[in-house]
Amino acid sequence: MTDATYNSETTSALLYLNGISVSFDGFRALNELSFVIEPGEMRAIIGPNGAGKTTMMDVITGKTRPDTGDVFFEQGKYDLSTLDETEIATLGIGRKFQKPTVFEMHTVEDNLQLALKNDRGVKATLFWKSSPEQEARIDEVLETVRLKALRHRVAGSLSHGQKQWLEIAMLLAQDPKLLLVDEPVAGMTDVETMQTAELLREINRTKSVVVVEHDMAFVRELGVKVTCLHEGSVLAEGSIDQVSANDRVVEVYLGR
Amino acid sequence: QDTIKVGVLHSLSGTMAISETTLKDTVLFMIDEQNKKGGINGKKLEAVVVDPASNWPLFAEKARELIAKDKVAVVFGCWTSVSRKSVLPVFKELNSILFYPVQYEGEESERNVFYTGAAPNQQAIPAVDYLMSKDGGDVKRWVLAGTDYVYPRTTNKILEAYLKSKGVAESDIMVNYTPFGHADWQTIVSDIKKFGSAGKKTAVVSTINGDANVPFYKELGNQGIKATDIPVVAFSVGEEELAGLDTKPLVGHLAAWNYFQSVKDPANAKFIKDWQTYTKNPKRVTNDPMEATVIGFNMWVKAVQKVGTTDADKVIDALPGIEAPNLTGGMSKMLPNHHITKPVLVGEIRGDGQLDVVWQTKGLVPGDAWTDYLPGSKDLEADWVTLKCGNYNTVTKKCGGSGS
Amino acid sequence: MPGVVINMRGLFDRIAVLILFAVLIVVGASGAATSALAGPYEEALPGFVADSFSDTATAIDQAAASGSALAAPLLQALKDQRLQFSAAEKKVLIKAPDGKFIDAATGQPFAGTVPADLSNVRLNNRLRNVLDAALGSLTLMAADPNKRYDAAQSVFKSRDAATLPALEKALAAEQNARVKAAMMQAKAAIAIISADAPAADKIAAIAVVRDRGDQDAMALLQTIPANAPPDVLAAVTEAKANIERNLALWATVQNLWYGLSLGSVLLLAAIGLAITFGVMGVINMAHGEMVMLGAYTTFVVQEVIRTRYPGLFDYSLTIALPLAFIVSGTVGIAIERSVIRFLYGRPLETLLATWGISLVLQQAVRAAFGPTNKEVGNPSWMSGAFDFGGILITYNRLWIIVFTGIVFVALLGMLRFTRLGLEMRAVTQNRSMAAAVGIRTARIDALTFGLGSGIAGIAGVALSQIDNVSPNLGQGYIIDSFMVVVFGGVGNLWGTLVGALTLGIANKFLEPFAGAVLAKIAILVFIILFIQKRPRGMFALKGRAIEA
Amino acid sequence: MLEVSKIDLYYGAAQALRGVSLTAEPGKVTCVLGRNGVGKSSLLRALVGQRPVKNGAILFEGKDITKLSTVERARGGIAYVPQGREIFPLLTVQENLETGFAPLARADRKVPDDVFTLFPVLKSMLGRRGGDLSGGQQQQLAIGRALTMRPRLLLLDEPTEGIQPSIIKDIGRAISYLRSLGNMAIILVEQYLDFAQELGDHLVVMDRGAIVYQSDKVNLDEGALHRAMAI
Amino acid sequence: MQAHPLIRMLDRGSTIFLVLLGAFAIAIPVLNLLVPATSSLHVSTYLVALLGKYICYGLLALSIDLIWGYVGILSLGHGAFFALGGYAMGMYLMRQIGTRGVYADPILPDFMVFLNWKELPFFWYGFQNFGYAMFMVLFVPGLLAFVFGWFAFRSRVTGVYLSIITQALTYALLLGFFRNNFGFGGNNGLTDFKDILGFNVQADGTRNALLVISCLMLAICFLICRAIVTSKFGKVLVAIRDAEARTRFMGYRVESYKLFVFTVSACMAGVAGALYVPQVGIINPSEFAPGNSIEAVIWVAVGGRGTLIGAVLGAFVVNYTKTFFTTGLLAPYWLFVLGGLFIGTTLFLPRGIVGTWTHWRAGVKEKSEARRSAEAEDGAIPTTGSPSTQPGAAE
Ligand SMILES: Nc1ncnc2c1ncn2[C@@H]1O[C@H](COP(=O)(O)OP(=O)(O)OP(=O)(O)O)[C@@H](O)[C@H]1O
Ligand SMILES: Nc1ncnc2c1ncn2[C@@H]1O[C@H](COP(=O)(O)OP(=O)(O)OP(=O)(O)O)[C@@H](O)[C@H]1O
Ligand SMILES: NC(N)=O
Ligand SMILES: [Mg+2]
Ligand SMILES: [Mg+2]
Repeated sequence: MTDATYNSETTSALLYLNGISVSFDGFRALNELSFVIEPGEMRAIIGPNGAGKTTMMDVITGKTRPDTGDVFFEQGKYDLSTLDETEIATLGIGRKFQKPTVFEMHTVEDNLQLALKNDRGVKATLFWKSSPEQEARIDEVLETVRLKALRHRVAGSLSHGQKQWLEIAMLLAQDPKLLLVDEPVAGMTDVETMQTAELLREINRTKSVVVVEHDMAFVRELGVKVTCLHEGSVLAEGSIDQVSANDRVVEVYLGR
Repeated sequence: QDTIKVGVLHSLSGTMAISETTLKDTVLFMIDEQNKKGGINGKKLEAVVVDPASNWPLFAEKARELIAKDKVAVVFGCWTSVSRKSVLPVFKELNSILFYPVQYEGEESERNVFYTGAAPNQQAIPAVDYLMSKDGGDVKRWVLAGTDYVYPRTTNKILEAYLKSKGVAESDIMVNYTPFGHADWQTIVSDIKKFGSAGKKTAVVSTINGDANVPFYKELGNQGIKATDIPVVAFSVGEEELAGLDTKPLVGHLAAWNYFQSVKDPANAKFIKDWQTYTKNPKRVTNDPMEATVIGFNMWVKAVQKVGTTDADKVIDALPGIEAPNLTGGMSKMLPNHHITKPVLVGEIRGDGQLDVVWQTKGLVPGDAWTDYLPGSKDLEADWVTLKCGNYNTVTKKCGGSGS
Repeated sequence: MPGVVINMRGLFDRIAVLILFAVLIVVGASGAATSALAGPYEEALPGFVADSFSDTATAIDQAAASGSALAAPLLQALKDQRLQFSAAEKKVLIKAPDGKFIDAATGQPFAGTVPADLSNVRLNNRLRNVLDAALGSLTLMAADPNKRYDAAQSVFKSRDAATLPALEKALAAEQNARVKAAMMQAKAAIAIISADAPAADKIAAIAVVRDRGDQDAMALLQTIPANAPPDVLAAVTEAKANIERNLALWATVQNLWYGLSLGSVLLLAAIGLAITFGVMGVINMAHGEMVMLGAYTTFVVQEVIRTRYPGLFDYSLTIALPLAFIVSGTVGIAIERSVIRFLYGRPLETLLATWGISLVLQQAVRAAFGPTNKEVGNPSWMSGAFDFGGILITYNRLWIIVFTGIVFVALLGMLRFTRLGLEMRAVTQNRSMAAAVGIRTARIDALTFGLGSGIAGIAGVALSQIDNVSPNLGQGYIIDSFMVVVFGGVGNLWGTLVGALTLGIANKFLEPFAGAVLAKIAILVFIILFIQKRPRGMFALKGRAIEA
Repeated sequence: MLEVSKIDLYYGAAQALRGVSLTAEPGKVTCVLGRNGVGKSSLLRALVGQRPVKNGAILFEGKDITKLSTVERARGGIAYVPQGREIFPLLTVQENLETGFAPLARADRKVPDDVFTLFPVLKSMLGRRGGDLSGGQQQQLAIGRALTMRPRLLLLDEPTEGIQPSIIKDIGRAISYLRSLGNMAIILVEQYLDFAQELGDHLVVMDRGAIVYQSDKVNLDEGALHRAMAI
Repeated sequence: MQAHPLIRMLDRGSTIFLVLLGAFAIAIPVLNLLVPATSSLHVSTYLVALLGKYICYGLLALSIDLIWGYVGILSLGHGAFFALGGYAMGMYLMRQIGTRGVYADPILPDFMVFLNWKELPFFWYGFQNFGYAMFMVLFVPGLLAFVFGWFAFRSRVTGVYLSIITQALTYALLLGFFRNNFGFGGNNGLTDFKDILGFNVQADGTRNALLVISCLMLAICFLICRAIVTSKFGKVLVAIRDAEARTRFMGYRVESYKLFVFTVSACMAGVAGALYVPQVGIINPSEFAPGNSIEAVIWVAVGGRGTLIGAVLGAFVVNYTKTFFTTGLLAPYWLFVLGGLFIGTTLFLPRGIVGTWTHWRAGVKEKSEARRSAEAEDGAIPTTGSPSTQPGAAE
């Protein structure tokens, strides 16, 4: 599935996955997957369990090396498949994991402090001093995710959902160019789900977002282009209505 | 103060406990015997036992504790050379007395230390002489196998020089070192076998230490290297080590010491009996470092009796010239160099774990602190009586080593 | 030198000896001896009561030369240290294996009272050599082919020309191919060193020796002087090259074998740790002490057998194995129940606690058994060695390899295919969830730790056969065991297997030229570098599963 | 069948459950709803015994199980599908399912066919390590494992989290099916209101560690429910 | 909300610790040198030497706690850095002996003379210079740690794998230094020192000075550690300890962080070793023994991992126990005591002495706050306290 219209020199895409294949012990989790995210775009990714959505994020963030294919970032400036996690993160790609992962021994506040956009070098952190703007930013983020009351709680003692929120907050504090959000509303109430959609749309004003979700109401609420993955490649792409009308999508994913 | 305190500085735990615990028991036994005789100069002896735990800096700490805190009159202790080196500065600083009962590499004579174990000329060189003799098998080719540390290294250096002086070619000497506790001897034993099948009578001189011996001999036995083919003469294997072995396959291999339990002598028989009674173990064996401890202890007792005090300086000055019976029928004497005279015996391993004397020196051999076979030491002499120096240079006529 | 004495004997004498010896074999088996010839044999006997090595040497030669039928049993008794003498009564007695005494002078059971000062006629190595040579020529026609083989080998070594006639006669009568070959080689050896043998004979002999192809053959060829005839020298050169090639080949096989053997020891020592550390995640510093307990169990079993049931000695290991498993296993369970179980989820604390346990166990054993080595013997089936092509295979190593293999397969099977194995793995992967599906986690934890400890215990049984049994035994294996488990990849039994064998073989290939110390250092450096390449060991588990 | 009366649960000094009382009946589904961090999971942990309760009692089939260990409760017929799935990562799918045999007699040790009918993916992945499965697949495996135990009380903590819509429907059908068997009591913790309303015979809403609203499905007051949820 | 760095560094515990350490450093020399030996207040030179040794152990423990407690790097080979620092100092002290050695060779140390060495190996050059030797005390351990860490952390060797290769490292060094050919005196090591900077190493004054310097170094290193762990850098370290991968995804270059602290820690261990050698009078390869490194880790665990003060305290407690019980009647049984101490600590003081204390204090505070907030009726769960299931840091 090589697409002639794109190559690393001419693409205007923010993120360009080109013919990515990943297999584990012979099992193909991603199969010649290609797709494009334009600058400023928000994209929803859906697809059956095991379709390869998380693996795709792993590839983008450098956790998993693709067997074949390239991942270009920022109009082809960087080939992510040759960079490591830290370099990729430094380029401005932030991620929320499917299983919430926060720094359990740190307080909520410290989690955010670590996430704040700052110089991440050894020297900088050794001699770092907090500034009022940064304090304000932390307050703001905490406000957004409604964790203000838990500011000094140790993150390990949060409930599952609270950790989800904290992770979203960390992503916000990190202020990346591209956000990869894996199942943000899992375990949230309907009201919260809608609030999250609202939040993401808000973020999308300035940043690009890739969001993976199974909650169709949420995806619909986002109102963005939807890609449905299946068995490691794109099965359908388009508006939520188009995609959910697709027979194959209904068959393998939505069910009748 | 109505007792005389005696420090016992032997490891009771860690790797060296295996050898040193017996020496602690020996000192306690000697103290017990002495107290039965009424102590010394009317005072009872009291042991102060510490456990330096096979940890060399701990030896120094414990030595200091014994001397400074417990105010012992004398210390019996140490096995490895490094432990002795570690406590040396302490004994010098606090001016106390150490009796060191183990065969060692020599190259040392300190005012505060009395060496009752063998110097290389009291063990290694006579053993090699024996092997080169008709009775010893007319050995022409030599394997010097040892654990990789100072005592074997030095002993082997001396032996190499000695053998070469006797016309042995470089190619007829094989030197091999193994780490402490080496357990897999397959390759080395097979190499020895190979080296020994070059058509010349070959022998192994083993300075392999403690723990490594059992697997070494087991492998030797299993690979069928018999004493008649390639005899092994060991300097660190005695009755105590053999007690952990089935010696039947090893019959005829040799050890060179200054004492064997099997030596037929009334003094020895009595000693063994008393020792076994004391330890309540009729099978408890005796060995060479024990004998060295006994001799040292008796010499110290005599010296204290002679000067009537335990004052270190007086006792140190009194010791040279003191004689005490060894357990093989002779009378050992403390020499001005703080080493003693000893007979050298070569024994063959028997099926019952004892050793049979097959050869011995005519008289007693005086211990030589500085070997005659190494260039750095051949001009050195130790004499604490007239020269008052442990490293007098006979060429420059100065105390304080060779200079250069 | 024995050869000189025998040399001077007439041919007749020697044949007479052989005939008489043959008779002896037939008759002597029943214990009855033919009456002695008066003369040299009797004259030899006083030499044994002098308690002097040189007198004994002369006496041996005289006895061997005497032609008396009593000579062979006498010499055999001397060799077995059953020949005793009384200096006071000037008597030489043979102590029969059943403890009865035989008068050496008559060969008849000794009737009088046994003298009080009886002691063994002492030997030294020179005498043993003399004795071997004498006995060698006397046993070339023994009924037992192994004896004849040994006799031929001893002639090969002594290369004593005087044996030649006996050898030729024995050769003519020999049926057994192996013995025959050995005798041919012995004959060739004599021909090679003989000064007057014709060149053609020598060349033929060199060919025979070449085919023997071992170190001894090489040694023999070394003795041929450089001034030998050119065609002989050419044959020697060719033979030497041939043997060298052969030896080089076998040297590789030997290294492999040694490596395999060392590897299996490492594996055996590590395999219990692969359970307690690899599977359970307990940094088990007391693992070595579990091995030690197994070794001490073997010692105790052998002590009991030695004092009570000496006949069972060959079964001592078979008895010790289950007992060691139980002893170490029980101690393991006790440790798990009393300490480790409070530490799940805090793996690093287990380091602290098990280190403490290891100190306590070591000192407890030291207090109970004393600090010195304990003697653990090899049963007969684990002693000695046999030749396999150009290498020597010792039985104890062979059995340890076999045994290790069995333990490994059994353990693997148990973990893979039994319910207990499944529950063990489940519990160690997620203790609280295992409880939630109804697995009795406490029991499984105890059993798992007990199993790992028990296996360490049986490793101790095997290690007691090649190493010290002392309180320090465990310390010698703990570091290597951790290296093996980690190098292979924690949590993977196959990794432990391959890791142990790799390290064993690598070590043995390095040792011959680097020496034991540097080889060991090289292996450690290799492990450090290897872990850089594969940060989770050789058989690393991959994928998300491990991060979960 | 299950009667929970006035239980309190603490994490250290922090109280997570405050006097919670609840019942569950065979053939009925009790749905527990509530925002993040209100104590839903804590309630289930108390029921399976992973966390001790400070006050109150739990009666299961007439027996007081408050003091029993997790193992004993599991063996007594309580199965648990935890939030976060908690599958055994290094065991294969097959083996993960087999861990559920623990409470069963030897003769019953077979994975029920229902499991594969409900979750066909599992059948095709029997040899794969559980930890390698995708999130949703793991969720299915966790439910399958619980069903293998043939429980009489099934506790499900947000089982639809991370699951594709068609399988959520399947799970819904599965729960209905299990309910229809009539011998199993089910407690379902859920955030997904539609799903809960569809399945729950009895609905419970929690807030700050206490139950703030409960009602049978038949007399459910939607308004009150939403209000309770939105506090 | 952020306090001044200095205030963060010097919380109450740290201040108390430093004050005590200072008092100790003043009191001991005074009581040794100025109080007459007959007074019951007199501190014997034996005790001075002993305490000096403990301080060095305390510093070693501190260096281990920095990496183990805060980054989760369990080094089972830290004794190697300690020993290397010790050897560097030992080499200086050897060169100071000059012609006072038994062979009176002005250049060659005794062990070289009697093994027939003809000239000084190149790596011994310069060690007669104190400044150079002190540089090497930091440089050698630091360089080794840097090179080792550079490879290991880049290759992402973590957890037990890292622990075991550090053990392999120290074990390999042990074997190497054992070898006489290595040029460091083989098994006997370096000993029989005479002077340090012209002062007799055995003089009481020198001993006291060394004790004071050791205390000073401990204080300085303690402050460095505190500065590191209370900075944002320290928070990154803890983040790495708890979720290394996550930290990477956040853009932190984990290996640089680890490398930095690992090297700093190795240098501290080197300093500890360098101060230790003149006080005990010998350095030999047994300091590289893996068991020593494990034991040092155990001091930290006993005192309380991740508390810094605890590490120092643990070193004191364990070593004092050892000193106390290896003498007299109990000598054959002291291992039972020590083993029992280790087992008892894990069971009854699971966070170590200091850790358990602070946890208990926090618990008390949390409870009272919980009560207060419950009374205030907000129902919100109190703000301090840690999760009840500890994540398994560093594996
Ligand atoms: N390390 C691995 N080893 C083996 N199989 C793997 C591995 N990682 C992922 N897989 C398989 O790859 C497939 C894709 O997994 P992935 O997690 O990307 O799915 P997903 O689309 O995120 O699913 P979900 O919606 O359930 O989270 C799955 O079938 C999974 O089992
Ligand atoms: N291990 C723990 N230690 C301390 N506090 C905890 C722990 N687990 C949960 N809590 C706290 O207890 C409260 C209830 O948590 P619980 O997990 O029961 O919530 P929940 O209702 O299941 O939430 P969610 O919908 O997010 O899963 C929360 O405030 C949480 O922060
Ligand atoms: N002196 C010895 N044997 O180390
Ligand atoms: Mg996913
Ligand atoms: Mg929950």
